[in-house]
Amino acid sequence: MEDEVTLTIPMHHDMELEVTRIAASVAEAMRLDKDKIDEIKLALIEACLNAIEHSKSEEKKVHIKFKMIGDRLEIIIKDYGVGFDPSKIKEPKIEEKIKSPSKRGWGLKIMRSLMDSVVINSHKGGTKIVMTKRR
Amino acid sequence: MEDEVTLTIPMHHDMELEVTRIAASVAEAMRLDKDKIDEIKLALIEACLNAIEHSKSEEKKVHIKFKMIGDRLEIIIKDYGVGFDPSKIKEPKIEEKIKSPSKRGWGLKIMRSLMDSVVINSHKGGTKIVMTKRR
Amino acid sequence: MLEQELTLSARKEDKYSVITTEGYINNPGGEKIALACYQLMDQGCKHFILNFSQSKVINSIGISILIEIIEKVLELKGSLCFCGLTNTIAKTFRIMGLTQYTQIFSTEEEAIKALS
Amino acid sequence: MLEQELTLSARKEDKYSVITTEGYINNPGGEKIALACYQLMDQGCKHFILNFSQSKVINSIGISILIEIIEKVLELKGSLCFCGLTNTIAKTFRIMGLTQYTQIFSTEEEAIKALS
Ligand SMILES: Nc1ncnc2c1ncn2[C@@H]1O[C@H](COP(=O)(O)OP(=O)(O)O)[C@@H](O)[C@H]1O
Ligand SMILES: Nc1ncnc2c1ncn2[C@@H]1O[C@H](COP(=O)(O)OP(=O)(O)O)[C@@H](O)[C@H]1O
Repeated sequence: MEDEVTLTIPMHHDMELEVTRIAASVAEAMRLDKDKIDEIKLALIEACLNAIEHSKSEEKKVHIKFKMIGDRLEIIIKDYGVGFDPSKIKEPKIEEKIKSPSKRGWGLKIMRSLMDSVVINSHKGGTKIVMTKRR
Repeated sequence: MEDEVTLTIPMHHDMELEVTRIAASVAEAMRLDKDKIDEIKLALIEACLNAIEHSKSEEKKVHIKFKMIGDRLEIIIKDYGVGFDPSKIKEPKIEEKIKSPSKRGWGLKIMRSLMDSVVINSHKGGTKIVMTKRR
Repeated sequence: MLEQELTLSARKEDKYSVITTEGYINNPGGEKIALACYQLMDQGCKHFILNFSQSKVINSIGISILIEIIEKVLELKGSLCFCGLTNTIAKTFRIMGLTQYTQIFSTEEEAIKALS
Repeated sequence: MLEQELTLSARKEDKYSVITTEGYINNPGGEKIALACYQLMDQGCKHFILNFSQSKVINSIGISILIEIIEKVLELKGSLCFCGLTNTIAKTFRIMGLTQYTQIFSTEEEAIKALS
């Protein structure tokens, strides 16, 4: 059985929480355990926040698709913004951040650590992130 | 401020509950009170169930849009199914239903009673229902 | 959602039975309630209290099954009442006219008192 | 969501202060925590227990404000520890390396015991 739920939200802060509710409810239907659901929620918050904060999308929307593929949940987060080059993003180190004036830059690391896989596809027309988590 | 959240769900029973979660969270953000949120949820369940049960849509999807327009929440439920003629639907009466073999036929009445307004637009290409509720 | 699947417990007293549900009163949920009622009717029960305090969500398919149960109860010259309804479910039952045939009480205690 | 907006309460003891939050630790949530900590620092407090048992959701912006607080606490040669974290928040703090500078306790009691 393959099932899809899609969701489009305006780019406002705290809209990322709406997305986590749908995520939780899809993941519960797939019988993922509580901790995995929490991990998905946090990874998804980060992906949405990045679209909201960095994409400069003119339509000001984030598009999210949840695909239930057997025991695997695939989540696609898309914006039609300016894009970025993930290979240029430096891995954050706490030893440096604690002394640096900018403490930010953890979103991608959190996503990658909490999900089973994260694939980023970004170019001038926008950014697409595909994240997966198995039951 | 006008804000939109859109959601597409596969036509499965119980998917209507996913929709009510997003509805609740949008309505909470708009500070509608608990009873109004419950009323919206039930009306929305009925609209989604109708699309799932009656539309015979080939794409097997229900499209829902939440529009937050000031203190008014507008919800649009759309399917690309066979459509129906709302003027041909008889108002259900409990006195008749209690003796009749078919007890069904309450969905539209419930929607109309619980929401501030319900507009049905249906033709051979599908059905679009616009429901509103004010804070 | 799986977590919402209806479960119920039935308690048969001398004069009445109480059915307490938890979860979504949809098609399968309604069928479970009907089955429980019909089994109690077979055991001679005529008066039913449906306690929905743990069922916050219902749909019109579930309600139409409740109407079926009401029909059967009326045939037996019994009675059926509800308690623990959310405001919205109570309002919906009133709009539909279910209150012509059934009573709505706030609590199970009040329902029992009315039946005793 | 409005209902998620962070609220907090602070309790100053002789040796340490406890800040208990409720709600989303996002940008404004993190700023509220920082403000509370800095006010306590002005009153001479150096040791902080952040009780997040009522905060189930966090984001990386909120966490980066926590790192700011940790930096200030280290400058004061004080300490900061967390308690009541969800498994996922604890895991995230570990992944980020926050545990090099702070300790994580299950409960507030354990945190207090470790500070006394
Ligand atoms: N959707 C996006 N659109 C444009 N740029 C992005 C997007 N997501 C991430 N980025 C870029 O990648 C950087 C690192 O993101 P992240 O690790 O989440 O940390 P932070 O958001 O705190 O900067 C961002 O600062 C931004 O430059
Ligand atoms: N989205 C839809 N597509 C096609 N037909 C519909 C749709 N919604 C409602 N209908 C028609 O309207 C009738 C009445 O609907 P309703 O009042 O919800 O009661 P019920 O669903 O129990 O029949 C349905 O039986 C169906 O024929």
